[in-house]
Amino acid sequence: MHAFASEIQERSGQNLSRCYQCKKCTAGCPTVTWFEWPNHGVVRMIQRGLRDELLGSKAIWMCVTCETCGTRCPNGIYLSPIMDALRALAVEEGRPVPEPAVVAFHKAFVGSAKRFGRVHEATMLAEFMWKSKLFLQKGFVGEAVGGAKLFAKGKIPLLPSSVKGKAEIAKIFAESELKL
Amino acid sequence: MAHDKQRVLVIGGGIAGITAAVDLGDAGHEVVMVERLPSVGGRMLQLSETFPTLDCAQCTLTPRTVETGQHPNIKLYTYSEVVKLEGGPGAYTVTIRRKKAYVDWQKCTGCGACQEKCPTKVRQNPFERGVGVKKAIYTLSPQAVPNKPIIDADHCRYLLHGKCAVCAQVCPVGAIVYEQEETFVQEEVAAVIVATGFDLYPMDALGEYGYGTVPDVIDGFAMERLCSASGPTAGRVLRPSDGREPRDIVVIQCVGSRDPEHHKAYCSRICCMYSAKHARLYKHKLHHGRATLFYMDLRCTGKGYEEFLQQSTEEEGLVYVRGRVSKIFREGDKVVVWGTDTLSGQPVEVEADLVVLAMALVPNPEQVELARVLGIPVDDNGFFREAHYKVGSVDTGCEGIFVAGCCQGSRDIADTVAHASAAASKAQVFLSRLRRRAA
Amino acid sequence: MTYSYYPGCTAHSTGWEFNDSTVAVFSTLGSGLTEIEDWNCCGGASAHNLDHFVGLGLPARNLSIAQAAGKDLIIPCAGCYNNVKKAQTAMEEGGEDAAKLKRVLDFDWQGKVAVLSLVDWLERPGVIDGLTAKVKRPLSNLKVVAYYGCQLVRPQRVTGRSSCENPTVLEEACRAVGATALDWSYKVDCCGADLAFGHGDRAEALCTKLAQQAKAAGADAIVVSCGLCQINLDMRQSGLGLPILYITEVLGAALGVAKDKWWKKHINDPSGLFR
Amino acid sequence: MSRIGVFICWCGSNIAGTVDVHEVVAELRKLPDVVHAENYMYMCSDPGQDRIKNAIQEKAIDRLVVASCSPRMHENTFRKAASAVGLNPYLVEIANVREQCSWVHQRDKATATKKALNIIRATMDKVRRNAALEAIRVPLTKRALVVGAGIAGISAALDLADAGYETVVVEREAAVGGRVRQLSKTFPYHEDARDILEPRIQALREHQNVRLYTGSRVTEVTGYVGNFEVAIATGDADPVRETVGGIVVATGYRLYPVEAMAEYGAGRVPDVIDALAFEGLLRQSMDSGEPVRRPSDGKAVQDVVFIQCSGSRDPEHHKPYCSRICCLYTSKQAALFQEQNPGGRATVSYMDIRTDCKNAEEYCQKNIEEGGLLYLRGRVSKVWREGDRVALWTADTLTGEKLEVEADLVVLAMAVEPSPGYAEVAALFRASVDQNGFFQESHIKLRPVESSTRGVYLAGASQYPKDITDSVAQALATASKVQSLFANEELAQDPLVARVDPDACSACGLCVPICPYGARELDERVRLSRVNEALCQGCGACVAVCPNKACQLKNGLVVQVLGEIEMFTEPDLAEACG
Repeated sequence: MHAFASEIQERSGQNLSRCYQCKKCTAGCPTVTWFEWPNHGVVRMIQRGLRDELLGSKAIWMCVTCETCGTRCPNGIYLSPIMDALRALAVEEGRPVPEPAVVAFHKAFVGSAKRFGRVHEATMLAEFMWKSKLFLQKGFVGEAVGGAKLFAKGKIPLLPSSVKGKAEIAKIFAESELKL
Repeated sequence: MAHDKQRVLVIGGGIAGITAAVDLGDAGHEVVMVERLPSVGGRMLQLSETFPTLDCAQCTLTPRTVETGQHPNIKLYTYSEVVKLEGGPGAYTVTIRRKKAYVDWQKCTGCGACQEKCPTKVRQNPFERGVGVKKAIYTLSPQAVPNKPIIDADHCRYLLHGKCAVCAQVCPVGAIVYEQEETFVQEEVAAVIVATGFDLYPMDALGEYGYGTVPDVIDGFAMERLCSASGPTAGRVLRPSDGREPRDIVVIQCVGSRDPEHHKAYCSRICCMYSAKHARLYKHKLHHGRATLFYMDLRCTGKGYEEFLQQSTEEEGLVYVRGRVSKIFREGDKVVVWGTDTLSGQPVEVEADLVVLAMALVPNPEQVELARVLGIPVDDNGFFREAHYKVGSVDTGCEGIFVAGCCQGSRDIADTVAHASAAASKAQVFLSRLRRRAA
Repeated sequence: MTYSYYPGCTAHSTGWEFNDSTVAVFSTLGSGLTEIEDWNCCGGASAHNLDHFVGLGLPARNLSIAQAAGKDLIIPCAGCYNNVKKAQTAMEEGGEDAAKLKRVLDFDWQGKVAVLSLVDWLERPGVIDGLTAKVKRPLSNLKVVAYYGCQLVRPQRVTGRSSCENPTVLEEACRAVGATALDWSYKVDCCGADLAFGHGDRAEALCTKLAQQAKAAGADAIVVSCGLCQINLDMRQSGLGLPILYITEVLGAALGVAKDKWWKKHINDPSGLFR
Repeated sequence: MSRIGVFICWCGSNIAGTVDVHEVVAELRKLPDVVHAENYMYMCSDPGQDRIKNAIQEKAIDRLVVASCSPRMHENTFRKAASAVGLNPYLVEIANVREQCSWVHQRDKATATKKALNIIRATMDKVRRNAALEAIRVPLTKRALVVGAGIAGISAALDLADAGYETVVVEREAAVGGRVRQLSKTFPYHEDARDILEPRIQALREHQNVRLYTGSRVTEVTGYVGNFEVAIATGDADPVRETVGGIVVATGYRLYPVEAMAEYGAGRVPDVIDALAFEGLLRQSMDSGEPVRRPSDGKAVQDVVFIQCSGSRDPEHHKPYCSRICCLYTSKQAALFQEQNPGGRATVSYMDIRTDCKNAEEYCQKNIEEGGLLYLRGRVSKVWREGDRVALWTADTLTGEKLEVEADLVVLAMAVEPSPGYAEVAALFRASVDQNGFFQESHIKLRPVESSTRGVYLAGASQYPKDITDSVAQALATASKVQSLFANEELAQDPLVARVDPDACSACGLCVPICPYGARELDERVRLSRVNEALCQGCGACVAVCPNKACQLKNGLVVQVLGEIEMFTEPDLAEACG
């Protein structure tokens, strides 16, 4: 087995070598249209050790962890932990990411959880918008209108609430590989 | 009910012929068995281990060959061929040509001295498939039934040049007969079972795979010989070119099969399984070796076969690539394989040390002539044509003549054994009809 | 029966009415909900995307708090539920993850409390019967399809459900309160909520398909049990005007405890369905 | 003192490569009652057997030990060789120094040699106490029982009847013909299944040697090979009792239920059906000359999708195995559909096309090329109802992209599984089944139709999924085995059975219920337990249960077993074996 395949197998706990390329994962994936390679192709590429291609891919950021693939896989392989492992590797290695907005959102979200212990939408979204430069992009207006509607309905409180056990939260982050 | 001894001719002493003969012999019928090689056992004699259990082939086969050799109802003509069949159903006269062994088998005790002392090593012996040597006087295996040697007239120094005669000198019973002539015998039989087996499509038909120029490209039987504990390398997988252990092997399936344009249109049915087996046996012997298999569809349809395949990829780490190989060539001391992975759509190039081609399975070349002698039909591919695809696969349309095993169509050992017993049943039914007709 | 309760970060923001209706329904049924102390964010979909351990560690802390509280834990939000269940599964499967969680959080999972989504809760014996008994306003004019999405049912190893393809308890609950629950084929398909930030158009494509199919099936609303699904479906359905209801809002309406404020939080106004 | 001869086989390098066979011989020669010890490359070969025969005659050997492979391989070979020169075959024992020694200790030759020597010494200890025994002869009933009257059962029964043997056929259904009755036309020549089946059913019904019980079940089987006593419930008040010498089990298969496929609608979508139901639609269409119509509303089908491997090759959720026949019949069904519904489109979802039997590859290719069938490599993830049609998600074979396809009808090529009730049938006939419920053959290669019980043979899909051709071949093979069996006037049975020491037996009766073969009974008159030697299989259950040590196995006496064990409790050997 290729070293990269072993690494992903180890990190994800999924036995990739069971895959016999039946493509049932691809057939059921809601977001595969936006992958460069279909789900079974991702497994194949891991088997073949195509590390750079995968860690720099959009595919790994387009998986929404819906678990449909794994649920139906005849060999019980779940792609979501595999995608998690690929994403984590890409972040750890500081790879340039083709989906900056998605990554920026995840970072803003987790950052908020790290700071307050709970997520505070207003500051989190502000950070996300800033970091993702989303407001410079087409479609921002639509997003902003949606956000504004929520705001108007009192769905986005202004003040964050935070937890007392921040030391424990900090310890969880300290023990991880994650750098925000 | 005491049977009148009704005799059946069984042509071919492979596992199909043996199975049919023992069934018939056990049922009280006399069997005349004709085998073109010096001993019985057929293709199974060449095999190392069998899928899906990886049992040693010789271990399961030898009790059967021994039983055949000792069966009171089975009369063996090995190193012989059927040349004529006269008469009709229920009363055939068969003429059997006994080829020149240059050894008087009546006198020979099978002591093996001649083989040991013979100075001529022959690499071209078809049994060893080019990866091992036999002497110019040889038996097929140490457990051969019957355990009698023959002289390879194409390579014997005495027969070619009139010098040597070492075998004649060392034989303690004076069994070597350089002047031996072929003989013809006739036997009366009531029914015939044809079980002449198969061969592999010749590799020299495949220019793009470089046969003849690349010594480390071998066929499936050569791989069997290399893996076999009783084979020429005592079970070590060594490259024919330089005797080194290969670090990377490539197994290519469907070579000559499923290729209606250039070769054979049909599927050879057994290659998917034996290729997986070859790669696994190789990995068992060389734990750090890499095995890559090129395939089109994985056809593992028998009992336990799918599981065997899954285990091969899951536990044994075989790498399967879906796609045909377009070219194989020698580069330095490597063999380069160019293929495509149709699943990722990318080209794949492997630098291999050894390449095994799973060649198409074909009828023996002699089969067409035998069909003419027996007056039974063959199909476009040279296999015997069955009377009915579904319910008459052992019938030929000629009363009293039945077919069994791979000479009718490609099948694995288990299916061959069942098919052979089926032919034996049909022969027995035919004989009992004859008895009733006579009564 | 009283339960521990994990409201999740959205309880006071985008999921305000989910939280409020959940609390109202439980109290009407005589089941107390005690919010567990000092709970933290479960990490959402983001934590496990970026780091395996953070993705397990954040929900594991909540699991630890719930265990100390000693009662079965209700988690209405499907995302939070799934994360906490994943942490539970990791603890139960043992191995490296469990060992590290044990060490970092100084906690040993003994499996003494159950982690329940509202779907799990409804499947408990007697719950639906309890609902039926307390119905004040049967919702005989309401026609809905139930939508489960991903996180309530998958993966099977985590949720422990016998059927991941055709859960039916939300429909049973709707029928128990007099509503018509229609069959459709999209109940466990994904709404793409994870794509909402960054690729709103893509999430919209998935949600619009769901809303269209719900309408085609003859539904006047989709019933959900997930804060993320609700807001995603409510915001991104290409103006089809299809209300997206929390199951607890439906139940609350039938039990006679609904508040107008619930409906006001929705983008596609559902109040007409309850007149 | 005995005169023991010991022969050590090299088995090529299998044994000699690990065990020092020369040292073993040298050690054995030191033992006082060993009159001959030698080694040879292959003892099972003709010259090897000749060496044994010569030594027996020359040295008056009266006990023989062959140290070689498992007794399952060549015990019979060496017993026959001994018997040929007048040595009682039950004075021959095999010491297994291959499977139990050389193969498992390849890295440690010294240990292997020591262990081989101990195995041989233990076997010698046993053979010293062996008695010369004669085979037990039992009479034979030359009538056969065939269970199941599908194409396999019919084929076996017709051959047996044609060979002149009375054959009892028991079929559970009211009609004979099995699954083939449900088929339309067959691959690869599109022959009508009726044309294959009807003449055979008629022959079966009219055959003077066949006794056919339909709507009936075998409810009880006692006895043993040559003389099975069978009770058949026919629906009449009293069961019919038959005595038969040999039995063919051909109980066939069923399709794994569509209800098990949750993601394919679990049977809730009326236009998602299994392959046998589709055969029925094809049959209707052929008989009426109308196109194939879908079940929900009778509309002529325009688009049909076939999903192969439904429930097969899915170790995680369903069946791990390949069902073998689906690739073949799906190609046929798609081709027949296009014949019946001109202009209709057929799509096949597959993983590997496994058309591996004779002419099947050519047939399938022809269907693809000439019929324009669309084969998509990829498993379908989900099937659901979309308006009045059926929709599904699959993947495209060439681009690897996901695809949503709509169809009027979806046909699931469901996995083949054993007929319901297989477990009861297995228990009745003492035939073991594998983990999937298929009957277990006694050797996967060389004994594919023999069950684990002598005299009970296996035919057709109850052993493993197979097409008509292979089912018939296997059925005829069982007929051959039964004919070989029936050629004997009486059956010889191993005499290695239990016996009772009358002085020790207290007639407590514990051995009666423990015996799995019903071979024990209490003779109340003389207050002794008896052994029915024809039934006893020498399993030793009675030996273990007997509180008085009155039950003993012939040539397997307690003292012999203990003697063998003692050899292995020597401290140095126990250590070596770790």
